[in-house]
Amino acid sequence: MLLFAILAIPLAAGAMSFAARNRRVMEAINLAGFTALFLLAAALAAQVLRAGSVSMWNGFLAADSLSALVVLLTAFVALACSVYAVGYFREDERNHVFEANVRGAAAISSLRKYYSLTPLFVFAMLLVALANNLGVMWVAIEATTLASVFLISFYGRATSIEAAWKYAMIGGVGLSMALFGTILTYYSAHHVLETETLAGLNWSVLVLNAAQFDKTTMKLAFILILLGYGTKAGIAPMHTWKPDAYSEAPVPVAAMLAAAVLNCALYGLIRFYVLTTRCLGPQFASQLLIIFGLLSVGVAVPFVLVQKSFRRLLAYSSIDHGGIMILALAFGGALGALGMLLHLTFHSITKPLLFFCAGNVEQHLKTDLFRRAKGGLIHSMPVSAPIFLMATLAVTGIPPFSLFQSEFTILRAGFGGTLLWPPILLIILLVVIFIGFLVHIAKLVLGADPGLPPADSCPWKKYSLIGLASVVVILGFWLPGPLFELIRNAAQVVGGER
Amino acid sequence: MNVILPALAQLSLFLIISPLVTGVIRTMKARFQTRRGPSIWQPYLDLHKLLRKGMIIPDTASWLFSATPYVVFLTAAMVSLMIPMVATDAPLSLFGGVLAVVYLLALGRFFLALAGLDTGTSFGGLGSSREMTISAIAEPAMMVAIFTVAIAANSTNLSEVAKSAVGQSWRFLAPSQMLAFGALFIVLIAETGRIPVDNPATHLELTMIHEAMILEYSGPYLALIEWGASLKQLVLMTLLVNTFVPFGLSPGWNVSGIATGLGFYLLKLLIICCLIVLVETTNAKMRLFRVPELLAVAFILGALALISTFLF
Amino acid sequence: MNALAGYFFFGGLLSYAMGAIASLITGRSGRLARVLGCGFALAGALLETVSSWVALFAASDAHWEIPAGVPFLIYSFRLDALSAYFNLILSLLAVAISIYSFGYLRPLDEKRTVGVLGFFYNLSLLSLTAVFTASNAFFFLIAWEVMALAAYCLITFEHRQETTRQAGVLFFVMSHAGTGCLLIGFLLLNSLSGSLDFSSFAATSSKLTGAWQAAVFLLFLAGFGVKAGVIPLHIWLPEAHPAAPSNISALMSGIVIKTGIYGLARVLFEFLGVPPLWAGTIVLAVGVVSALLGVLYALMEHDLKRLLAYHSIENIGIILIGFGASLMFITLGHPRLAAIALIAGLFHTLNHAVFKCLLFLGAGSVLHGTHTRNMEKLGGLIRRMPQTAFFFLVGAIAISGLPPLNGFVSEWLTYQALLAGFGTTEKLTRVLFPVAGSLLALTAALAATCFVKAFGITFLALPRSKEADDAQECGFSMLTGMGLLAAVCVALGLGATSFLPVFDGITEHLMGVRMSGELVAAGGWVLTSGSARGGTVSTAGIAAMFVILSALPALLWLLWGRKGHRHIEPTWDCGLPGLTAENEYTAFAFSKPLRMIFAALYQPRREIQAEYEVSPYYPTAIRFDSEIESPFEERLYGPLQKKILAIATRMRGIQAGSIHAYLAYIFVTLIVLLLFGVRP
Amino acid sequence: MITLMAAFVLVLQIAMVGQRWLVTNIRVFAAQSFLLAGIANTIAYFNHAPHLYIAAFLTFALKAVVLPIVLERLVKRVDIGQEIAPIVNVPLSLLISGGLTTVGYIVAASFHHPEESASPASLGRNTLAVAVSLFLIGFFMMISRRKAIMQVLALLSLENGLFLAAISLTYGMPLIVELGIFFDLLVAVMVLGILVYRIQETFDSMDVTKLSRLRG
Repeated sequence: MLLFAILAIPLAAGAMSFAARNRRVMEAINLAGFTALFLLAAALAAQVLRAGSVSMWNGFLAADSLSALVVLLTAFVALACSVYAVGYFREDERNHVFEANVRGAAAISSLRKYYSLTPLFVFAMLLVALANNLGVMWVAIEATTLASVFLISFYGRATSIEAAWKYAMIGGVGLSMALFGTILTYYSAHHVLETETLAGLNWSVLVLNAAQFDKTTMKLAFILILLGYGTKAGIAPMHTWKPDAYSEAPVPVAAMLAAAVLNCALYGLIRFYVLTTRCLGPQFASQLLIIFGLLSVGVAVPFVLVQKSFRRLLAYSSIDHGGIMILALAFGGALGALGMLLHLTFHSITKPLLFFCAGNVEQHLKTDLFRRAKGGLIHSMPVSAPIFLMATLAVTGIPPFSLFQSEFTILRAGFGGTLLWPPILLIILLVVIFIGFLVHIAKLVLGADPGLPPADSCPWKKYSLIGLASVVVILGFWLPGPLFELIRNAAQVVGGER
Repeated sequence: MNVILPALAQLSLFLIISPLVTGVIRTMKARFQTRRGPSIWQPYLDLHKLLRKGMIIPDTASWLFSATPYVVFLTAAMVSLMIPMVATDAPLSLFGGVLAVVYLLALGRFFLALAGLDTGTSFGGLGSSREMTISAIAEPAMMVAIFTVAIAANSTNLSEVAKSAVGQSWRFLAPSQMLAFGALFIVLIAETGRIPVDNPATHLELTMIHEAMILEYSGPYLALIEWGASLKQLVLMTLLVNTFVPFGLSPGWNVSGIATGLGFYLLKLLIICCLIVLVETTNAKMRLFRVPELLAVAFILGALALISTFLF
Repeated sequence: MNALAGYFFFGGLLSYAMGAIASLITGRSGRLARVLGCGFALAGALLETVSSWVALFAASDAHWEIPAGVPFLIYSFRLDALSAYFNLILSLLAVAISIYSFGYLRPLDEKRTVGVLGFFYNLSLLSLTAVFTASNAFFFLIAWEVMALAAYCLITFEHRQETTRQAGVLFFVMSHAGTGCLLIGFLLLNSLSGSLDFSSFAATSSKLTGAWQAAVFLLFLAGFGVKAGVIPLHIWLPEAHPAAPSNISALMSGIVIKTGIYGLARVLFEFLGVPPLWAGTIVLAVGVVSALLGVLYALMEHDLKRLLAYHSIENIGIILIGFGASLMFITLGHPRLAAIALIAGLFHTLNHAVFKCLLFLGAGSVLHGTHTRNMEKLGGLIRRMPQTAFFFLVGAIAISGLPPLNGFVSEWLTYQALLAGFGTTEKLTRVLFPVAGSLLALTAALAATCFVKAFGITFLALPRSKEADDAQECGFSMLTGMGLLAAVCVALGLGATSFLPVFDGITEHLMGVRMSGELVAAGGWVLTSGSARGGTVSTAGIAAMFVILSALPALLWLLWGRKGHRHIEPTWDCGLPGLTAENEYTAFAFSKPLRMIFAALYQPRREIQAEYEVSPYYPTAIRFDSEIESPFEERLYGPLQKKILAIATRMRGIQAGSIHAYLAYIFVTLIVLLLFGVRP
Repeated sequence: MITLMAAFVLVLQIAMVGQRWLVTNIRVFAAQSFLLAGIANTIAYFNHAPHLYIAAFLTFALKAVVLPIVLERLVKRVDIGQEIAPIVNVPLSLLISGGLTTVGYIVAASFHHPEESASPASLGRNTLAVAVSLFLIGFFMMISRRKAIMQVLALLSLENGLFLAAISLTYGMPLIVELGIFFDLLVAVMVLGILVYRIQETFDSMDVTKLSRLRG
């Protein structure tokens, strides 16, 4: 029932705001919907902590602690974004952005597009986490792409259409690879299960007999899945759509792409990873993952060092974090899995903050290019600018912020393994990435007063920022016990112990 | 009690002999240059005259200007109690060995240089700049030489050094000792501001070093500084003679020992003076920027001395 | 005993924390924020002083473990002798700086930023304490980075100047690179010992051998070396320390760079097992090079604070000479000598902390009074700011290693250790010790030269600018802060012998010997080099002799000087009337001889432009400027940075905007992996 | 017979690579989809897999009828029947698709099983090879063609490959999944269609190589 409610709420919210006629109503609907959703997600997490796992419709929907975690994070991000979005789009409307771009279109229609598509988008993501059936999960992930294409082309600029096209095309190809992988998995299970019913693709069923699956097929399947869901997660070299999409989409959407969709894609990957390790042992998967992980972190480096737009900078940061999580998966072991999920959690809480700051700055400067900005934002933006710097440090893994803890855990797992060079290389790359970020953002935030008019007036934008920032700071010193419990259980799922 | 008497004795000896040495050197130099030159007692007369006169304090100077003469004089006097002169055990050897000697002299120099700057005249600045530079360059050479000695005696305590030297009188013929002696002699020349490094007799601005710093001094202050300078010179010479050729150092403070010790001591001083005069008269003053080369030579000698202790 | 130390320790931490929060909250009213920030810091510092003093002489280590609300993190503090010693240094300085800051920050009252400053000041004190007392690698790293973060924010406090921002970024970048090394090092140790606890590292140190030992040694040397500012990892230091507000510069130069020294002491002597001989040699060499180059570059500076910053590099070098010698002695099996060398290094750490802090505070007062750091614009301050001048002079004498102040004592111990080192081996390596000693002597002499310049040009003679002319003596609290440190300089100098027992705990823990008994002779009057025969010195005695001997000039007065009286007259200056500031020797001129002597190092470039109407011999205006090369920036880091950026720019071609290319990447990857997947 | 039809499908795919007329390409695609539906039917008939009939019908309805019509109307709408110059010229692309086919066979060759004789694998092996080649060639077409709409078409033919793989290996996926996939496909085509239209009206061209403003 809970599961159903979780899925139903966003759908309803979407439909309602599609029907709604004025902005305030839509805002209200979204806020209410996502607040309710977050509460339900928390309830689900609690229930999963108690009962171990929840399922309905004889296992069509099922939530173990891993899915519960992903649902919780998705709901959290969605909530944060919906709060921020209110202020963000009002600002846009004040600047007459919509009229400028979409010819003849009124602001309200653009807003309706956002407020009705976002819930669908969220719905799809939740379905990813809750679908027990790998096929359905694929369908859901494909749905996230479809729901978000128009959110990316939201502003209707030439560039945003370009971004949307690349997103759709690359995403489409990637997902068809994922589908191929799914088919092969089904096939390799087929001989074992001898069933043609839905259960043949139910993860909970598959994971039990993964050991007898056909090895070669499973190899191919995992390769295809890795490439497929890797594309969705933006793992190099399938990452190319990310900077474009992130820099063109409206900030709340970009934040959701970076913080929530990434989780869903990795979630899909994890499910198959577990099957693969059960079938082939950890060796095969981890050698692939190490390559792709290091590649992703490495590919981010030059673009972080030499970058002209801070929106794109953020995109590369999330490519780099995707890589880190992939590496964590590769390092394996209980510690690696735990590190990965900690990183997943902390990342999807910290990243939106960074995006919101970037959004405020962009709306303030009317550009996202470094060379157009004169620096010294701290004078005109006494709230956003310092938090921007703080979020940058947080996201580059500087203590006391929480991402350092997860990265440290991951590195410990890495040094626990047989190969020492990947973690060492990872450390070096991370240092360089930090340098790039610090140089760019410090130049933006600090400096003499360029004499811009004061910003940071809009309470929605301001307080969503402050609230999220305080969450980030608190996480650095205190991770709530139940949440850690949930993460630990989820890590056992990843580690294949549950 | 057994410290105070020797201390007084040695201090007074130093105070009395030091101007004499200056006088002797001047006179000898004159003779070498076939001039008659002043009498060897001239320095005493100078001091007497200066002490009697009143003095003029530049209005640009601060209290440092007045403090410096005391510091210079006192450091020199104190150092003179730390090195064996006529007897192997110096009265205050416990208060500081050769390192203390070097650093106390450095303290005096530090204040002198400050005083040079204090008056605000360009000569003062010029003098202190050059003085500090040259002494800085001289430092490593001096240290290497001293280390050679200290290592041979494995102690930095000068009395110990002297004792061990007395123990084996002919050690100064060892190559390491010879080299070290050479190094220290060059340093002595540089530190006491003698030709070819500096010319104590000149007030020709371009070549002045030590004199330039004290241009503004007059009367008793000047006397203190001059006396301090000659004390320092004597101290360094004593260091040289007593650590390398410790002949006649009396083992303890008894009258007979002191007498013979003093005799030997004066003899050795005379020889050193001759050496210095020889150098001064046979060389011309160097350009300032040639001096480092000379001191580099000294450093090399010292380093060789070290390595030779390793070889032989 | 430990409980007592604990109360004071956590009381101090709490006070720091409250100071941070309080000054952040009350940021709106500058005055309140300033008073609260400095007040809490002062209180905390006092508490910490007591606790570390108690812990220094405690029978057993005080050890507390507080579970943190974060996975794998335990706030585990261990107040063993070494930690307590460094914490003592920290809190000592913190007391002085906090008092000083009351007055120094007053001009900021109108601005709201003072609250931010107070926050980060207290935060850095907090993190520094944590760094010195953490006994768990994870916690240590967090404290380490928080400290760097706070330091960054403090350095960039006056971020309106471009140079300040760059300095801050440079600092943070270098520091983070260093942290990377530490991270690798600690994780290597962790994978060897299976735990992140320091005690387990120490326990398994014997297992650390061969390549691993070498790797760990080099990683930590680099990682901590960056923070300590050893050459060639020093480039951030002369930029960052002057950029910060002066009280912060004092903190940075006084104690923040000492965290590197602490780390080295911890790792080299506790976790590294028996180091190879080359390790000690490297440390010794690094020390000598840092000391010499540090002072040589200091000599060329005319910016008072930059000059002081370079001297920090020099003194770190002197400290490392002691450490290096100590390491070599351990390898050669002479624990007593090792202990002496270590004591020399640690004692110099304290001494440098004190007098460098004093000097920076003095520079701060000068800046406060004249609003310039350029020595060429200063002068004559000894009349306008007499107390400041006196305190600065004390600091200058101390840092020049002149008796009877504290700098002399630690340098003397270093010499003794080096001399004794000659006897420890028959190999040619033994020549290293005296050579190092002589270079140390050169360093010390050059340092004296440099401070003759620094003090003489800044404080003596005539003011060279209007700012200097109408300078004002600074307020009571600032003078108190400086006076306190000056007093400590004197006390540590004269009372060195009675301070030595402090090191017993440390040397016993690291080398298993207690040295204070052997280092002190003649009823506590005399400091020896381990044996009374080896060499002795008595700063107290020297001071006493000064007093006694001053009877001598008095005597002369009685004999001669009564008739003579003193007149104050215009300066004679070889008869040239009307001495003006233009006649004065400048800082630039003062260092000219050395610039020419070491031209090979400095590569001085000069250009002279003379404008004249009649003939070149009657110029109407002359423009002269000269600069020296900074080799590490120009030869090493600059090209490196250019190279990296060039490569990065070239690699950006990956993302050229063509969707076909993007699809092709995926396609190729797919084919390759498929073939890789089906290979038999 | 299935193998034969599969071979035809492959031939059609390669024909698509060779074909440069947009409208013809769409028709070829329709024919290909029609054949696929046929294959699905036969498999359903021989192996008594009733749910495959539905899949077959959907394929026919969607891919062979609806989508071609939609696409053709789109083409009419933005009237670009004219030549499209591929990035890789035709002979070379044919060569490459030949190579890709061999890759397909190599991949399929790895699917050995003890129950070699059993029907699914035996028809699996060959058709799987075709499926993989379809997939790869479709992918390659996306890379080699300039026109947005051709990329869409390529994507669809690539999906065809997947469908073939699914039915030949496992008699298709479970029904719900199958339905979901088709639904997604439909939506995808709609979305892409709209995007193509937007591209056309924003850039006054279908040439996606013009879409290269976002760099770095």
